[in-house]
This record gives sequence, structure tokens and C-alpha cells, in this order.
Amino acid sequence: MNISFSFASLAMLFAAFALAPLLMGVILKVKAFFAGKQGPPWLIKYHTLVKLLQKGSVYSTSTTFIFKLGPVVSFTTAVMLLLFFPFAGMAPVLSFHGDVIMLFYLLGLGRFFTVLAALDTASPFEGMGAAREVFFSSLAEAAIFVILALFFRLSGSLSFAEYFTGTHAVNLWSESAALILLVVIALFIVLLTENSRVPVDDPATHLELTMIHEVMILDHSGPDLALIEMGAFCKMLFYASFVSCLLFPFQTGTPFFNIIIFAMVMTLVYAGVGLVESITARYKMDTVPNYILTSFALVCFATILTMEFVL
Amino acid sequence: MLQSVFLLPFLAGTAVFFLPVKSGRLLLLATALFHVLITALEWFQATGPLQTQYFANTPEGMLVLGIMSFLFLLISIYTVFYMAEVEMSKEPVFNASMLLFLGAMSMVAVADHIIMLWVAVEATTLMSAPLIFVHRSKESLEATWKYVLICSVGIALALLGSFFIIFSMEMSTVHVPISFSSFNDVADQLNTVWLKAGFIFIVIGYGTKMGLAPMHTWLPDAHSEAPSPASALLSGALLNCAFLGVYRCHQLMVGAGLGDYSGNVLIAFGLVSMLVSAVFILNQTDYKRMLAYSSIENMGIIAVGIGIGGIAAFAAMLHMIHHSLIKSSLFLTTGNILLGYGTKSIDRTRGMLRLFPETAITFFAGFAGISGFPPFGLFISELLIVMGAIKTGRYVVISIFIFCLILIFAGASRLVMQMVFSSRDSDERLVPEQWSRALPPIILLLTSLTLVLWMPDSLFLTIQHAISSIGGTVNG
Amino acid sequence: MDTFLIALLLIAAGGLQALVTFRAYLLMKILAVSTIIGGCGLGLYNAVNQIFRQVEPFVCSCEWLQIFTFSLKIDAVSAFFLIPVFAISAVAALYSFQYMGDKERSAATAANYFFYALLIISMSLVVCADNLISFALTWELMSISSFFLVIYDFHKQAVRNAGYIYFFFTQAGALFIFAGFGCIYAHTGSFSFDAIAAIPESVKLTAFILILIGCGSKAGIMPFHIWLPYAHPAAPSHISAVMSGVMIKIGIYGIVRFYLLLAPTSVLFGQLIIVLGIVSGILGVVYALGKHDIKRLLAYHSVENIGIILLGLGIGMLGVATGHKTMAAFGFAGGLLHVLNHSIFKSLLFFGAGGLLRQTGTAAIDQLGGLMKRMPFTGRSFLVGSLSISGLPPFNGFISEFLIYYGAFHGLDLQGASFILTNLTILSLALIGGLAAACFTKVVGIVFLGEARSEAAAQASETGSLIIISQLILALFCLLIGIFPEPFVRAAFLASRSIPLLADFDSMQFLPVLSNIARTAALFLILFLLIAGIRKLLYSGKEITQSGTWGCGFTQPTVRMQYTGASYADSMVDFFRPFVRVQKKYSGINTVFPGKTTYSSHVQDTSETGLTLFLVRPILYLLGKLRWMQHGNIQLYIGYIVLAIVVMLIFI
Amino acid sequence: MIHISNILLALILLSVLLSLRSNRLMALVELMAFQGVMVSAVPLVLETAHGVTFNLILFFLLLVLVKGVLIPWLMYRAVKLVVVDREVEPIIGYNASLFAGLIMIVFSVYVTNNLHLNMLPMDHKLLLATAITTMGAGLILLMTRRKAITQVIGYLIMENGIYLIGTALAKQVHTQYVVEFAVLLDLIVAVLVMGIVLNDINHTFDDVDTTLMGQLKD
Repeated sequence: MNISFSFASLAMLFAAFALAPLLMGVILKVKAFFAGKQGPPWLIKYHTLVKLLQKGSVYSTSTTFIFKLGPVVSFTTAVMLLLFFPFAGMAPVLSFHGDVIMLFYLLGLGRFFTVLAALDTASPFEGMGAAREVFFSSLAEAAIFVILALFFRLSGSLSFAEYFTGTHAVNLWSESAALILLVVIALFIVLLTENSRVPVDDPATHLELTMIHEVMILDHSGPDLALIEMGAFCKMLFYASFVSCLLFPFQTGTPFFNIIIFAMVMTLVYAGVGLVESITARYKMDTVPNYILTSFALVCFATILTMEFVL
Repeated sequence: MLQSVFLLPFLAGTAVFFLPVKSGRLLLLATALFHVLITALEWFQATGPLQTQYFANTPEGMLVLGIMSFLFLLISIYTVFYMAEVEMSKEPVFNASMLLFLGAMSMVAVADHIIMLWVAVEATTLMSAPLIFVHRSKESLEATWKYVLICSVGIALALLGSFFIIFSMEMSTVHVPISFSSFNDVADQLNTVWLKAGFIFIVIGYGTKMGLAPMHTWLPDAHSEAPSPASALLSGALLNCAFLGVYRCHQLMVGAGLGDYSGNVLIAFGLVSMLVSAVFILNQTDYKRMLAYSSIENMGIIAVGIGIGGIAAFAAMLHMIHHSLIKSSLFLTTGNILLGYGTKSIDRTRGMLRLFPETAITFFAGFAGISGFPPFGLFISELLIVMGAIKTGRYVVISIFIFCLILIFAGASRLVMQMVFSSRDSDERLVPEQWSRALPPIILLLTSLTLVLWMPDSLFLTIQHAISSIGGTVNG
Repeated sequence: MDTFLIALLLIAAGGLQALVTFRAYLLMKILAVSTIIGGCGLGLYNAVNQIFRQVEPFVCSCEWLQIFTFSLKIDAVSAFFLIPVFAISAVAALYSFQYMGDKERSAATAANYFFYALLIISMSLVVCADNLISFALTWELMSISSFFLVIYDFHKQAVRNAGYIYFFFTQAGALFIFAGFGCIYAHTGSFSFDAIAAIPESVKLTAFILILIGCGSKAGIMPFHIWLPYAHPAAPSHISAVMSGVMIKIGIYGIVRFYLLLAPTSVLFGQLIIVLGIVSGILGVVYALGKHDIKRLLAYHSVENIGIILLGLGIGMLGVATGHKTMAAFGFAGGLLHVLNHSIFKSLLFFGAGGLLRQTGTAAIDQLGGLMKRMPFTGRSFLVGSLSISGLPPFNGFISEFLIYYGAFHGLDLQGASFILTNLTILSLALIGGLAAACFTKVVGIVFLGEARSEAAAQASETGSLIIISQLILALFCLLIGIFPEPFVRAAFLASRSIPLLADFDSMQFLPVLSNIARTAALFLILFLLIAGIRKLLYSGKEITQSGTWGCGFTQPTVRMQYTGASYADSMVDFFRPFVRVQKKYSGINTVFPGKTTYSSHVQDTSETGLTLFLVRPILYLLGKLRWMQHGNIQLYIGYIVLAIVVMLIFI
Repeated sequence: MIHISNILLALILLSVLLSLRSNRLMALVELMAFQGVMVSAVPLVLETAHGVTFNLILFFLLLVLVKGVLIPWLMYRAVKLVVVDREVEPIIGYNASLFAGLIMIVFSVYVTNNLHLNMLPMDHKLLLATAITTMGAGLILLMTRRKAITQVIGYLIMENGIYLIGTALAKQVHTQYVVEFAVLLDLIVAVLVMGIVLNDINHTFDDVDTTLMGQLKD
């Protein structure tokens, strides 16, 4: 295992961690812009977190320890993700050959507990959300693994660090740009799915029947909810960084430039999410699988193409 | 003297006709015991026949005789206790016929003269007719009539076949006594066309008796209508005797270089038999008929094994031994079931495990054995037949073979499971279980089991000797 | 005498004494359980010893029936498979002590212990069998003893039906194995395992396919798995655990063993296995999603996990065929380790299901609920089992899946069909993982969480102590393997060393990968504890109140309103509609004052309906048509004889 | 001598055809007795070429006794005792049966000619053709007659045919009287057993129509 406790790596990690809520604000701002509104303040998410952390909690009499375990596990897995990701071309804190498999399975673990926590409440609505969550994300996970397979084919590596900082880095500026373009689109769809964004899920809607992620955490309150929210921000950050790293190779040689460009690309990605949310409506639940399958088909297509390109 | 194996039962049988019931039973048991002793004597130190032109001590004959003798001893013990329950009016006739039947079968086993073999086989039909007939119900009469007529017709054709075989010698230049052993010596000089024709008629003739389809039609009727000890004897001993006739002729064909032809004929009949029994075992409603069809199946398997030759021939011999043991055990058990329930319908013999636990266990063990599960012997023989068939490249044959085995297993296991395990509303037991009647079938099963764990060298050598003449070996 | 044989004798003694002492019920159980556990312990010790000390294989043979030899040989592969055989059997025996509590049926219980002992012995002998005939013999013994175990509750129609289906499949499978053996025997001319590798390549494939069908029907590979979802719910739970956890792996053993013996060079073998693995894996989990009976659901998960094992083995075989060492080593190690892992967590889950069944009297998921509060130990160990079977870190299922992934990823530089299959392997592993997690969130969520859906579930209490202890032991091992995988992976690797290609493979290649996973898992746990601590801190001194669940506006929520397992899985099952046919019955609302309306859905197994529709029915129809043959008319019968003569004379 | 044997064979053929045509049971039994005597005489006539021995004559007498007297008498008794309705009751009509018999003759002549039995004397060939016809007719009776008793007669006619084939082909058998005697004994016992069963059938079923006996089937 490569452990990099360098100042840069750690600093990037903390910066990412700290800025995740801010970037969520970007989405809100973009949406507000398109709606012709002023929108909430940039720091709205920090306010929310602080408010939640100060509160106590109400627990349903139906629940068990699982309900309390859910937020902790999902937050832990999200943090684990960040530990392994090479932000802005910096070496990640940790990495090893094969870490991607482990990380996506850890994400699965987090989801497992989130879903269980939802089912723990005995609420029919939360059950509904849970069912949708596991279904859509299992499809998304399959798409992710095909992407990973493609990356292995291109770079021969199995870790984020190798993908983006190794000798055969995968990004839009390499020789297999056409394939990566397909992957970027696919990954963006996965990002929307995994983070419960429009058009898969609408985090801002008010009808529980139509929700996925939000309905699952209906009964959580106080610090528990804060952990969930923070976990969700981290997850979003992770996927956005993933897309960003594909869009641009942060290997200018100067870490400073890398970070600046990275920040810009990240903002763009978040803005992209906001843009999509502004101009599309949420799909009907039964068309969502097809939407996810689109991403899946894109990567599969890309993978088949590698049979021609890479010999 | 070799002839004593059939003379003794003939004499005893005639005597039993006129003796009172009690002493008749005693004589039955005594004769059975002496028969075993004589057989053992002949087995270990062949004394040889008085008239060598008619009778001979052959390994395959001794195999059949040995099985028959052992079975008869246990079946006669069973019969005595069984008869005590059913109170048959003509018990002396039954006991006498049993002995005469034994005599006729023993004669088949030791006959060497071609026509004498025929005489003996026909005699088995006639002697066993009263055994089936004994209940005198409509059904048993019908069964007897079909048995006697169909078998007589069939065996008459075997006589024709025998004539053809004799003629094949007369067509050639050699002249030897009309016995299988002397014919075997000159087999390569016999006229092949007539030999083939003879073989066909003999296979069809003795095959009728052996239960090869499509000549098997009497078999399910006779086996289901006969009292259980008689069914056990028919299935366990008589079919082997008929098989012996076919086998002798096959030997001759192999000697004449027509082994491939006769082997293929046997395989064809064997497969048809298996298919036919599969047809009727699925959805069977009568458990004795089910067992009867299973006998047809197993005779088919033996025919296939012999037809394939090589190690499959060895397997076929093993199959014959174990089938006799297990099937007669099953038939004896059905006697107990019939006594207990008073019906042969599978539908009305439910819940055996609760009502008649010992019977149920014996029955199921027998079924497992007949389906080829270890620790019973049919497992080995079926495995070896499959192996032998593939070794000779008979892929189609083995596909049909396996297909039939699967079908038959599917049919039979459903029925047997229903009988043994399902539940029944009433707790009525017509006749309670009794160790005296339960023990003979158990002993038969244990014998099969023992023969799997340990086979006496002399038995092995006899089998090896018997199959060597048709090119069967144990080394592939 | 060897430890192995002593262990078997001990187990046999335990089984046999039950037949004698069954009138003293408690004594019989104590003696049976303790001797079986003792024997298994000894056997386990021996197997572990064998595999790690890498001593010369244990060989033992005796003459049998003049022409055969019954011979045993414990090499690394055998020893590896012996580990789950003995380990799980021992724990299941412990479990059975309280689970088998019906004094009324002492004879049946005694028979159960007898056949249980026989099953353990025959399974371990299959694994050690060293020639065709010994393999066939012990295989059949295993089949028949497990059949008797399945029909323990024979007075129930469903159980008899299950027993019948199992019996049928097991015998049909055995005949296919025999045919495969025939192909081998036809070319080697002997029953021994020695010369098998020398037979022609084309025959190898035929033999392998035949054996694959036979062993596959035991293992529960997709089109031949039909008996599994019947037999597992029917059997007592410790038997389901052993059958699902161990016995079906013996089918896998057969495949592995004959693969090793045939030593084929073609890629077809690996590709075939991968295709089967994909089908079993994906469809297994989809059917599992659609099932509402917990034991049946677990049975389908066995099919799924067999699929995963096959994927691993298939990757390994592809690796061998293409000379790709990493792929081969990781594929085989992953497949084999998954054998062990699955045996542990599947037994654990069956134990849990058995406990539920015992306490609530129902196995229907949608009748249960909220049991985590009433059965805390069962619930927690079931949760561990669920996490493991979903392949989530830091539990054992993840380790083996990781190895398979690792092998598969490294196979991505292959070309053509092999590349596509490798890709599909990765894809289906991911899909299986996701769906398995979905399925087990359903089970845990519906059964253990929420509110009780029936009176029985509401009144349930925790099960017996031994039942709990046996579950805890297994749960512990799930976590142990997840965090300290090295020795276990090493065992699996040593077992796969029998492949010539891997003989010189450096096991050091495994170590960094494994230590990385282990460390990450440990890190995860530490981080988890840390965050849990922080959470505790955040809550210190805060007001925590209890209240009902927020009903989203509904003020009178009832337990019947909870999401059920059926509705939970509905959309997912729907997604796979071409392969999974769902039968829905809905009474509808058609009057002004609607009466009681009902709705039920039932997922049909496509291979089962296909088999019924395209094979069983036509055959039965055809054979039914032939029944006029036995017409009862004697003239016709004589006609048959004449016909036979005519036909034969034509072909003279 | 040849003429005598030819006449014998012609008579046998005639009896065969008549038996197919016959619609009265009694007539059938009488025909059978006649046929039995003729069949018994065949070896005597054929073997005289090699000289008539004492054994041969003795055996001829025995055969006549059994085939011509004893068995027909048994059948006669059976018909008297058992059968109420003495109609033959064919499944296939008499004319059709007769026609089948004629075809049978043509077929057997064809078969005999195609067997290339050059070593056999001419009269043996004729005998063979007759024998095959007889056997075939027996089988036809077995397959196409309803009454059990007719089937026994059919069986006996078939047996006669086979015996004739044996006479034509297997010379050696006829020098072994032990064997021949045993075969004959079997035949008698067979008829006896069949008779007993017939009797019981009649008691139980009130008729010997075999179509009544179709209870045992699947």
C-alpha cells in the first residue's frame, strides 16, 4: 500500500472535505439562476450542518440500533473514498493496486446500512425509497465496474492513483480520448444516479412518494442527519472529482496550477449538475432504469471499441 | 450326480401333492435346504452329470442355479409363514408346484442339450402356471391364461429356433452331438444364415419368457396376480433361467463369429424393454405391476450388458445376481404389504412408514437397491454397463439407456415415496407385521449388500469363466 | 491408523449409536452430537494440518470386489474441501442439538443423525476419492443419505415433493457423471485417475461437459438447480445449512477435480464455466429477490453463490488456458475461497432462518418483522451473514469476490471471446453484488426491522442458547476472514497449486494485495469507531426523545401498511422480466362496495417452467400415448410376437 | 414313396386351409385330429428311405396316439364340457382367414425356394413349405379367434408346423427318442394345463371368450 502522509495530500484531503458543502451550494446557485431567483447563500449547507449538529434527536419507537448505525457507516464509507482519491493530481493519502474494487464495495456497504436504517422505521414511504435506491444503484454499480474494466484495459491499473497520476493516465487528453468521452458521459449519469439528482431523483420535491434518497432519511434528525448529509456531500465530491480528473490531466507540473484548474473544473462539474437539474424534469420511476442503462450501454460500447484500438 | 438338482425337487414335489399340509410344508423346507446343499456341492466340486450328452455343469448355469437355490430357500421359509396368514384351500398344490417349478428351473440350469433346454424351459411354464392360478380369481385366471398361452407360443418359436441351429450344423460338414458345449467347439464351422435365424427365434422365444419387450406382455399380469412368493420366484429365478437360454445361444453366436450381430439384437431388445417399462412405470397404479415392469427393465439392462460385451458382460452377470436378490426381496415385501393393506393399489397403500415401519424400511431399501443406489449391487453393474457401452462407442445406445433409467427412476421413486412416506387417514392394519415374514426379504437385501462389500473368489471366478466365452472380460 | 480414518470412524460411531439408543432421546442426542463434533474436529485438524504443512498426500487404498480398488488420497485440493465439510458439519451438529427437539419422533431423529453422519462421511470420502469407482460410489452414498435428510418431515406433502424432486435430480445427475466416467474409461481403460490427462482433447470436452452436468445438478448450476429451492426449505435447517453450505460444494469439487485431472488446454472449458457462472449468478439472485419464503430465498442465493464460485474457477481456467498466471492464481484462489466463505455465511443464514422458523412457525418473509428487538442475537448474526453474502467489506464474502475481481481484471488483456467473457465476469460480479445487497436489505429489513406483521412474529422470543452459539461462531468467522484473510487465502492458494501452471507461482504475489485489503478493512473499522465516538460526543447532553415513525401525513399507520418483501423487490424483478415470469393474481375492485380484495404475486423459475413445458410434458404425453400397448387383448399380444419375428427377419 | 409323402403333405395343407375356414368348433377338433395323424406319419414316410426301424414305427404309433387321439380327445371333452356356443367367433372373417392362408402358402413356397437348400431332397422342400404354412395358419388362428379354446387349437396347429419343420431340417433330433419323448410330454402337459385353466375360466366367466379377459391392462 502506498501511504502518502505528505502535507499536500493531507491538505488536499481536508480541503476537499471542507469544501464539499460549499460546492453543493454551487448547484443551488445555478438552479436559482435559471429560475431567475437569487437563491440561498453560498454557505447554506454549512448553516444546515451546524444547525443539525446542535440539535437533539427524535427516534421512532420502531427503530433499533441499525437506525443509529446507518448514518455512521455511510459517513465512514464516504470518508474512506476521499482518503483514496488523488485530488488535483496529488498522490492520495492511501492507495494500492485494487483499491477501486474495495472502495466501490465500501460504498455498497454504506448504502446497505442507509437502506436498512430506512427500513428500520417501518414506514411504507421509506421502504419505497429504499427499494428504489438499491435497485438504481445496483445498476449504476454495474456500469461503474464496466468503466473500471475499461480503465484497466487502457491503463493496466486498478487504483485511482494509478488512473490519474500513473504513466498511462486516463483522461480526455490521452490517445483514447474518444472512449473517455463516452465514459465521461456515462459517469456523469452514474453521478446523477448515485447522488440522487434530477433526472433520477429530485431532492427538492415535497411529495414523499416521488423521492428516493430524501424519503429514506425522513426520520433521521439532529447530528445523525448531519452525518448523512455530510456523507452525501463527500460522495458527491468524490464522483465530481472522478469526472473532473477524466476531463483534464492535472499534470502541469506545478501543483498550484493543478489545484486552481482542478477547482475550476470541479465548479464546472457542479454547475453542470445544476444545469441538468434546471433544464430537465425528473423521469418517471419506471424509466429511470433505462436512463441508467444508457450509461451502461455507453461504457459497454467503449469497451467493445477497445478491442479494436488496444491490441 | 448333477441330475439330482432337479430330480430331488421333482420327487419331493410329487410327494407333497399327496401329503397333508403340515408335512408338506416341512418337506418343502427340507427340499429347499437339500437343494442348497446339492447346489453347493456341485458348485465346489462338480460331480458332473450321468448323461453328458444332455446335461452339463457350466459356469453360467451354476450361477443361475446358485441364485435360484438360495432364493428358493428363503422364499420357501417365507411361503410357510405367508401361507399361515392367507389360508389357501389348495396349499398342497401350491407347495407341490413350487417344488416342481424348482425342479424344472434347476433342469434349465443344468441342461446342455439344445432340445432338452427347451423342454425344461417349457416345463417351467407349465409347472409355474398353478402358482399364478392359485387364487382362482378372475384376474388370476386371466393372468394364468395369458402366461401359459403367450409363453407356450413364444417357447414353441424357441423350438423352431433350436431346430434352425441344429440345421445349421447339418448344413455344414461337421457332426457332433446336439448340445451347446459340443456346438461351441465347432461353432466356427456352422452355417451362419441358419445360425442367425435360429438365434432370432431363440431370442424371441426365450425372450418371451425372459420378459423382453415386445414379448413381455404376460409378465406384468402374471407377476401381479401371483401370490407374492410365487412372484418373487418368477422374477428372481425364472427370468434368469430364460435368460440362460438366450445367453447360451449368444455364446454360440460369438463362437461362430456372429457376436456383433447377436449382440446388437440383444441390445435392441434390451432397449425396447427398458423403454416399454419406462412407459408403464410412469403413472402406474399397482405396486406389483410396477415391480413387474421393473423386472422387464432389468432384464433389458442385462440384455444390453451382454450385448455390449467386455466389462459390460461382467456387469450384466452382476446385475443378474443382484437383481434377483433385490427384486425377490421386494416381491416378498409386497406380500407383507398386501397382507397388511389388502390392496395392490398404490393409492391406497399410503403411510407405510407409520403403519408398517419394518416393511416400509425394507421396501424402500429394496427400491433404493433396484434404482442403483449403493450400498446395493446394481450401482456397480449399471456404472460398468455405462462405461462398457461408451468404451465400445455405442453412444446412441447409452443415451437411450440413461434416458430410460432416468424416466424409470422418476416414475418409480414418485410411487414408492408416496407409498412409504405419505400419510393415511385410517390406522387400519389387516395383518400386523411379523418378523418371520420380514426377515427373508431383509436377508436377501443383506446378501446383496454383502456381495458388494465382499465377493467370494469362487463367485468371481465363476462369473469370469462364464463371460469369457462371449468375450467378456473384467479388464475392459 | 491415520487421523482421517479415525475421524471418520468416530463420526460413524456417532451416527450408528443413534440407531441403538434412540429410546433414550436425550442420551442419543448428547452422544451423537458430541461424537460427531469430536470426529469433525479431528478431521478438521487433520485437513488443516495437511494443507499447511504441505506433507505428502495421504494415500490409502484397499482391494474391492476383485477388480476394483477403493482408494483415497488427500492432496491439497481435497484437504481444502475437507475444511468446510468438517467445520460446518460440526457447527451444524451443535446447532441440531436444540433444533431437533421433537421427542415424539425419536426414531426419525435417530435416523436423521445416522444419515447425517453418513452424509459427512460420504462427503469427505468423495473429496478424497482417488479413482472413478470410489468417486462414483461415495457420490451416490452422499446423494442417498442427503435424500433421507431432506425428507425428515415426510408427513408434509411439500417435503415429500421436495424430496422427490431432489431424488430425481440427484440420480439423473449421477447417471450423467457415470457417462462422463465412461468417456474417460473408454480411453484410459482403467478406473484410476492417473492417465486421465492423456485422453484426446475432444473427448476431454465431452467428458467434462457430462461431468459438469452431473456435478452441476448437485451444485445447483442454473438450468440444473431446480431441486435446490425445493429441498432447502423442506429439510430441517441444520440440514439445509450443511446441504447448501457444504454438499453443493462437493459438486464444485467434482468440477474442479476433473478439471485438474483432465488438464485441458482449450479455452473452451473456462469460457463454458464462465457462461454458466454468469447465468447462475445473475438469475440466481434475481429469483432470490422474487421469493417470499426465507429458506427458498436462501436456496436461490446458493445458486447465485455457486455462480460466483464458477466465475472464479472460470477465470482461473481461462488463465490456465492462456498461460496467464495472475489470472489463474487469483481466479482459482478466489473461487476456492468463496467455497469456504459461502459455506460459512450460508450456514449462518440458514441457522438464522431455522431459528426464525422455530420461534415464529413461519418462513414467509411478509409475515415477519421487527424481530431484531425480540431476537437480538439471531438478528445480529443474521445481519453479519447478510453483509458477508452481499460481498461487502470487511466481511469474508468480499475477500473472495475481491480475488475473483482481481483475477478477472488482470485477464482484460486477453482477446476475442475470452476478453468479452472476462468483461462480462466483472460486470456480472458487480451486478450480482448489487442485487445481492438489495435482496439482503430486503430480508433483514423486512424480517428483522420495522414492526411485526403477524401475531406470531410479535410474540417471538430468542431461540435456544446452543442455536445462538453456533450462529455466533460462524458470524465470528465471517468477520475474522474479512479482517485476517491471509491464512485462508493461503490455504485456497495452496489448494490451487495442483495446477502445473501455478506450481511455481509465488504466493508472495498474494500477500501485498491481501494485506492491503486487510489494512483498509482495519482502517475502516477504526474510522468507523472514531466516527461513532464523535457521534456519541455530539449527542452527549442532548435531548433524545422517542416517538412514532413519521407517517408522512397518515395519522393512523398500521403494520400492514409497511412495505413488504414483494413490493420491495417488485421493480427489480420486473426489470429482468424476459427471464423471470411473474404470476400476479389480483381480485380487483369491481363493485360499488368492494369486498375483500386480494393480491398475490409468484415468481416462476424459467428453467423449471421450461423443463416442464418442453421436456417433461411432451415426454409424458408421448409415453402416455404408448400405453395402449398393454391393451389386455391376448390376440394383440401374440401379434407383437409375430411382429417381432417379422422385423427381426427383415434385418437378418 | 415320393408320391405317398406328397399326398400326405397335400392332406396336411388341406386340413390347414379347412381349419382356417371352419366355423364349427367340433369340426375344428376333428380336423386337428386328422392333421395330427398325418403329421405323425410324415417322418415315417420320409425316413423310410433310410430303412424303417422298429423304433421308428414305435414312435409313429406313440405320436399318433398323442397327436391323433389323446389331445383331440382332450379337446373334444373340453368343447363338450365347456363351450355352450360352439361357434368359432372369428375376429377376422372366415374368407379373409382363408385368403390369408393362401397367401401364407405362396409366402412359404417363396421362402423355401429362396433358402437355397440344395442339399435337401425335393420332398423335404415341399415339407418345409407345408410346415411353414401350418405354423403360419396356427399363428393366424391364435391372433384372429376370440374363443380361448380356438386359441389352444391354433397353438397345437402351430406346434404341428414346427414339428414338421423340425422333421424337415433337423434329422438328428429324430434319432434321439428321449428328447422327442420329452417334447411330446411337454405338449401333453401343456394341453392339460390349458384345459384345466379353460375349465376354470368357463366356471368363472361363463364363457371362454378371451375378450372378456381384458381386465389386466395398463
